Amino acid sequence: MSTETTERTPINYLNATTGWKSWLFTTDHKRIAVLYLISITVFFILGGIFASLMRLELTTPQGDMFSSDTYNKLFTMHGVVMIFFFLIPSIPATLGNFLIPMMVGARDLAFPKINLLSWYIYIIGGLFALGAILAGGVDTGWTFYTPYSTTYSNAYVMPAVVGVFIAGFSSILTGLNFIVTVHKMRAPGMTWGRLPLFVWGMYATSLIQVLGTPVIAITLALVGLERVFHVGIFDPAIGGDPILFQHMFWFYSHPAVYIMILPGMGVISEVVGCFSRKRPFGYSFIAGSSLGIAILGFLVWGHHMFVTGESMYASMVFSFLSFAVAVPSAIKVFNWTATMYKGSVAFNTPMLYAFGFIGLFTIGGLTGLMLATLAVDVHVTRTYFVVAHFHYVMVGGMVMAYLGGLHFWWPKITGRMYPEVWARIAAAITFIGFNLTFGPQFILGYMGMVRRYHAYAPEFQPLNVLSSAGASILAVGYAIPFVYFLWSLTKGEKAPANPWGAKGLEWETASPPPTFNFDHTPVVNEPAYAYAKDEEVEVV
Amino acid sequence: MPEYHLLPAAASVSAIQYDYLWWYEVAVAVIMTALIFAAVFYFALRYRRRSETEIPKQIEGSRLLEITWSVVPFLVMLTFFFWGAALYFRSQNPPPDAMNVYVVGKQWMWKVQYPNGVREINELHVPVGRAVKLTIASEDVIHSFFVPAFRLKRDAIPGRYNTMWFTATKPGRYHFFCAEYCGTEHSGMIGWVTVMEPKDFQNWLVSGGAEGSMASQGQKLFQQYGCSTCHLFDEQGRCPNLKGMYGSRVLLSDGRTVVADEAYIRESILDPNAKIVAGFSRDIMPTFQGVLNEEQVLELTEYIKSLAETHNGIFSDVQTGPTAGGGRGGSIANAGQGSLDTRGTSMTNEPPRPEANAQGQDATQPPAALPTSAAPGGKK
Amino acid sequence: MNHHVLPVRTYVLIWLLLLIATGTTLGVAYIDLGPWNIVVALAIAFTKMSLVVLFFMHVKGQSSLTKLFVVAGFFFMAILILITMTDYGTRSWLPQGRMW
Amino acid sequence: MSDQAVPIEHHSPFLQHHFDDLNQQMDSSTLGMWVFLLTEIMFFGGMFGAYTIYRSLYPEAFASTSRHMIPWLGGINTAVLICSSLTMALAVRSAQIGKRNLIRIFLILTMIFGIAFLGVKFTEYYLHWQDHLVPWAGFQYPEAPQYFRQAQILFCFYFFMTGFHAVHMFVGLGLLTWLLVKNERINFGPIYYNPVEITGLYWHFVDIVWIFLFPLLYLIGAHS
Repeated sequence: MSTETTERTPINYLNATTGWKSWLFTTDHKRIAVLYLISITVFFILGGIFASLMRLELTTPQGDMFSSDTYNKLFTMHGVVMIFFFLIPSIPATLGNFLIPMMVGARDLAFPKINLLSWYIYIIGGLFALGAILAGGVDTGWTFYTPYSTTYSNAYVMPAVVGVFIAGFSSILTGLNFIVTVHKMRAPGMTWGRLPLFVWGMYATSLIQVLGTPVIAITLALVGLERVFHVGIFDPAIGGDPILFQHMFWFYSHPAVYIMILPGMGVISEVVGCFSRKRPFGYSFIAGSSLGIAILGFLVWGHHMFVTGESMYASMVFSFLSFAVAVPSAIKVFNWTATMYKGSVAFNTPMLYAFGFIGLFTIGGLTGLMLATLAVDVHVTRTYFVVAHFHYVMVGGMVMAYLGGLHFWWPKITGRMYPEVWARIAAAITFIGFNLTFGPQFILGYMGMVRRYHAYAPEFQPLNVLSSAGASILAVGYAIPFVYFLWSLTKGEKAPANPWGAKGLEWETASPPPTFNFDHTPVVNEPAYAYAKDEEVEVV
Repeated sequence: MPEYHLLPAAASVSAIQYDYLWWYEVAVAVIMTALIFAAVFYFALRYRRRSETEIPKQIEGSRLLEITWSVVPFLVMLTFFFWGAALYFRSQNPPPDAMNVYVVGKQWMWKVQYPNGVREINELHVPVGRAVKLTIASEDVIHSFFVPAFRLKRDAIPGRYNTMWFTATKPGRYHFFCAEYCGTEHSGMIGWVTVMEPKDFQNWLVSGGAEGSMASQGQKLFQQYGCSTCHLFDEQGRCPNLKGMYGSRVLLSDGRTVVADEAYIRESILDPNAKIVAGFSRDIMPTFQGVLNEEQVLELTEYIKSLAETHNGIFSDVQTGPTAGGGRGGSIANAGQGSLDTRGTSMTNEPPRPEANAQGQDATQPPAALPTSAAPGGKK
Repeated sequence: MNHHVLPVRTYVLIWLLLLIATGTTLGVAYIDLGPWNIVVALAIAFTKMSLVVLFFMHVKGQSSLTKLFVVAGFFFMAILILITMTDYGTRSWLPQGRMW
Repeated sequence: MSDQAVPIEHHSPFLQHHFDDLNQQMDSSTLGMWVFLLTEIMFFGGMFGAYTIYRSLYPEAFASTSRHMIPWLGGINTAVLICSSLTMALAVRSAQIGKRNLIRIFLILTMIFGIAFLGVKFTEYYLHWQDHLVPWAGFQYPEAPQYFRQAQILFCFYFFMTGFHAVHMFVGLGLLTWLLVKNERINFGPIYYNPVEITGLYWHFVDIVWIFLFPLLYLIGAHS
């Protein structure tokens, strides 16, 4: 990093100490965030390669490129890597780690050593997952449904299950750290009502991580034990119920969707406010809806099981509650839109990603309503409709927000500006490529194309070719930022402390920040997002 | 080569009903998306930054607006909920005169059996205009029976029955798929539903080369396994009289009442002590868990059902009680067809029907090796 | 902050109560109360847990935040168990005609 | 809470650099442990939930396993754990008032009770193994063959739940050893005792888990 200019660069967290030990044994939340950033990028590329290979195979209806066994392993490892090793840690472990202490005005997270430990746990879990991949792969699907995963699969299920189990504790410890930090480490004057909306989103996320992850841990532990001992509580041969596994699995894995999306919503709240130069419309409703999503999100998992033979009365309850959880998400979308009303809207790259997020998340959310509708779900569940739906939320929503947030705080993290023109081009390419990739999959799903199919009926080919073509555009859209971010580390323009004119404590310290974030403990004496003086705020 | 349609054929009553709901939801979604996109574009352009120093007037928010855009979408969503739930409820509730077909999924084929004994693999023939009830089971992992043209799917879960019903409306051939990932050849676990005119269907069914109806196969098993020594028909034996039992309400020894449906019969075969009929003692009947495979249980079930019938004929399985087993799987208490024990048991003695082999999965599984040690104690 | 030190007497008293409750659990288990056996056993277990949480773990006298987290734990565990039970509890309900 | 600006205390050797004062540090570590216990509740909650469902499905099969449990051993173990909780609580109290010798005595007593518990537990495992009640090691159930299958589910629960509990006991013993060493180097006292306090929280939680496991696993069908 920019060590050649140490004479003129003030001491910051990047150049305060040098050598690999100063990174691998650091307890600085900012350096740990950078470690996470590098490792999740590796996993993102890995998962992306699996996805590209799948899209390549699906250009023809015959399974002619890979054997069906290889294809099954590809989609499983794509899912496992992307969900457990990219999406779950993405924003929390990088931007969250980097920003939360600064946003609340603290010198570090409450437990810096535990923070470092969680990175090592994540890496160990990741190594197990990589081991499973290198040994020959897993073919259970990321959902590890029993009895296939416990009894029938001949693949390397154990290392993958152990890897996910271990990585779960990294997620738990990160969430624990954030909760305690937000409760106990806020700077003087930083009341709950003055917290940035990103912190609210992260706090809600952390609650889910802490409450949900242990359940997937024990569930996967039980699967692992059943696989080792050839007998266990999900085994139909002794009266066990495979559906119970699904209940326990989705008790975590549905809220896990909100682990993935809530931080993204937090980023968008920051970005939209900054580039409209306005306090986000309905601050308290955006903040409250994050908590609402976190709690209601725990009540809806059964909507993944409408066709399994779950009791129809339970299904109706789950369907109803699923509609209820859509309300807080809708509130956020409306509030972001309303924030721009009478604002001062600038079209910087983070804002372009935010536009993309709002549009794609709206589509992802509305198709989610169709999946929550009992009768419609019966037809479209387990088809490409579902694939398209959750990619609109996860990739169209979460990855867009992640990239937007990365651009937004890149000057703060590295002290360098990214090239604006290239970044805008990349954002546009990503948006187009994304819609081309996943838009056709909605239609494919309604036509009846089942997911996880290695070969498919020929009538589905044209839309699959379109989708694969879109995927290659999307890959270009992701490759461009990768290149210019690396380029900007040395060649990028030096960033000022607050390049966007944004509000928030993280913008009041240098870019990059000093090791302990602030030279003096900040004292907060104005509301959040005070772009104008108090008396100029209009209450509608 | 197939024609390219952007929509699947709608070939059942429910498919048409579902499509109405679907298009309603699509319309709402398109309108909502258009509104959001329009607002974002309009605000972004209309209020674009004109000078680097401008500070717009700040707006705190509006409680009225927040309540409006929470409540109104929720009311719209309630219409989704009630409409969808009503259709779903109906799909779980087969009419009493539905024709029964049994579908068993195993890695990686669908085995279909009709009450008169006709069997096919990866093929399903049904008549137009008549309600058909599929009873779906699995011999190994979870599968899912999915017919896009009927807009229906239902999982095949090891250890229990699920049901699904439909009334086909248009003759033709439609794909069905396995929709739950089930292992290596998951994408090959597909087949065809052939919807036929009732007359053609009758001809097809009679010429199906059945080796005896399911019920008669079940009757043989009933003798072979010695069930008939205790379950007497004319006098009271050591075990309940099964004549007329199917579909009736049965009083249990613990005071509960259950409807004797397929799930109950299955449970009683595999786990006899689970629900003891009032007046009989436990531990008399051995379990047939691991002794009978999934199809044999179905045949016995069909036989016991036939004992309740009032008239004869191919489709005489009129249910006398309330719509038994409708829409729910067997309770998990009857879980138990041992996926471990029965792996490899299959219809190996059944050559696939010529037209049934279209999708390629031939039945080359190892021959059935029925473990008999799993029925400890008890006498038959 | 609580640097409040409880007297040894309190700890010993709680300890005695816990031992008595354990004996009661064991004794009651041998009396046939039908479905009430499990209810009584769990009621005693909850009482014991409350004693441990309130006194040994010092939640009595802690901030309401700690109490909130304790309650949240049991709340979400109850959600996990009870909502899953709604599936198992209603699987055998027969549909009765048309709903709407 | 940090509602007013607090000058950084540089004098306390126990204060970590990123905290403002010892109160904040203590509050944070206590809250952190409670949040961790929240995850532990959900971890065991998953198993308790699955247990509840199977028990409601197979009440008689579950009850039939009672004849193989040894309630008085379980009862003794419960009492042993309660005693260890008392000594742990007293160790925390000794730390609060800064009595190093008392801390040492009570920590050692706690560990002795903990080891005794594990000894009894593994004796029980050995007896079950001799009785062929381990589902993955030649399970036999001749007394009630009709429950041969479903009884295995209960024994799976029995070994998994008590096994995970025993793992937690081992972790607790490790923490106590660490405290014992720390106690010789550091003066625990009114100003700084949170390591003892949060280890105590953990130990009591493990005790609570057992308080539920005992009636749920040992006493299902004792009355019949």
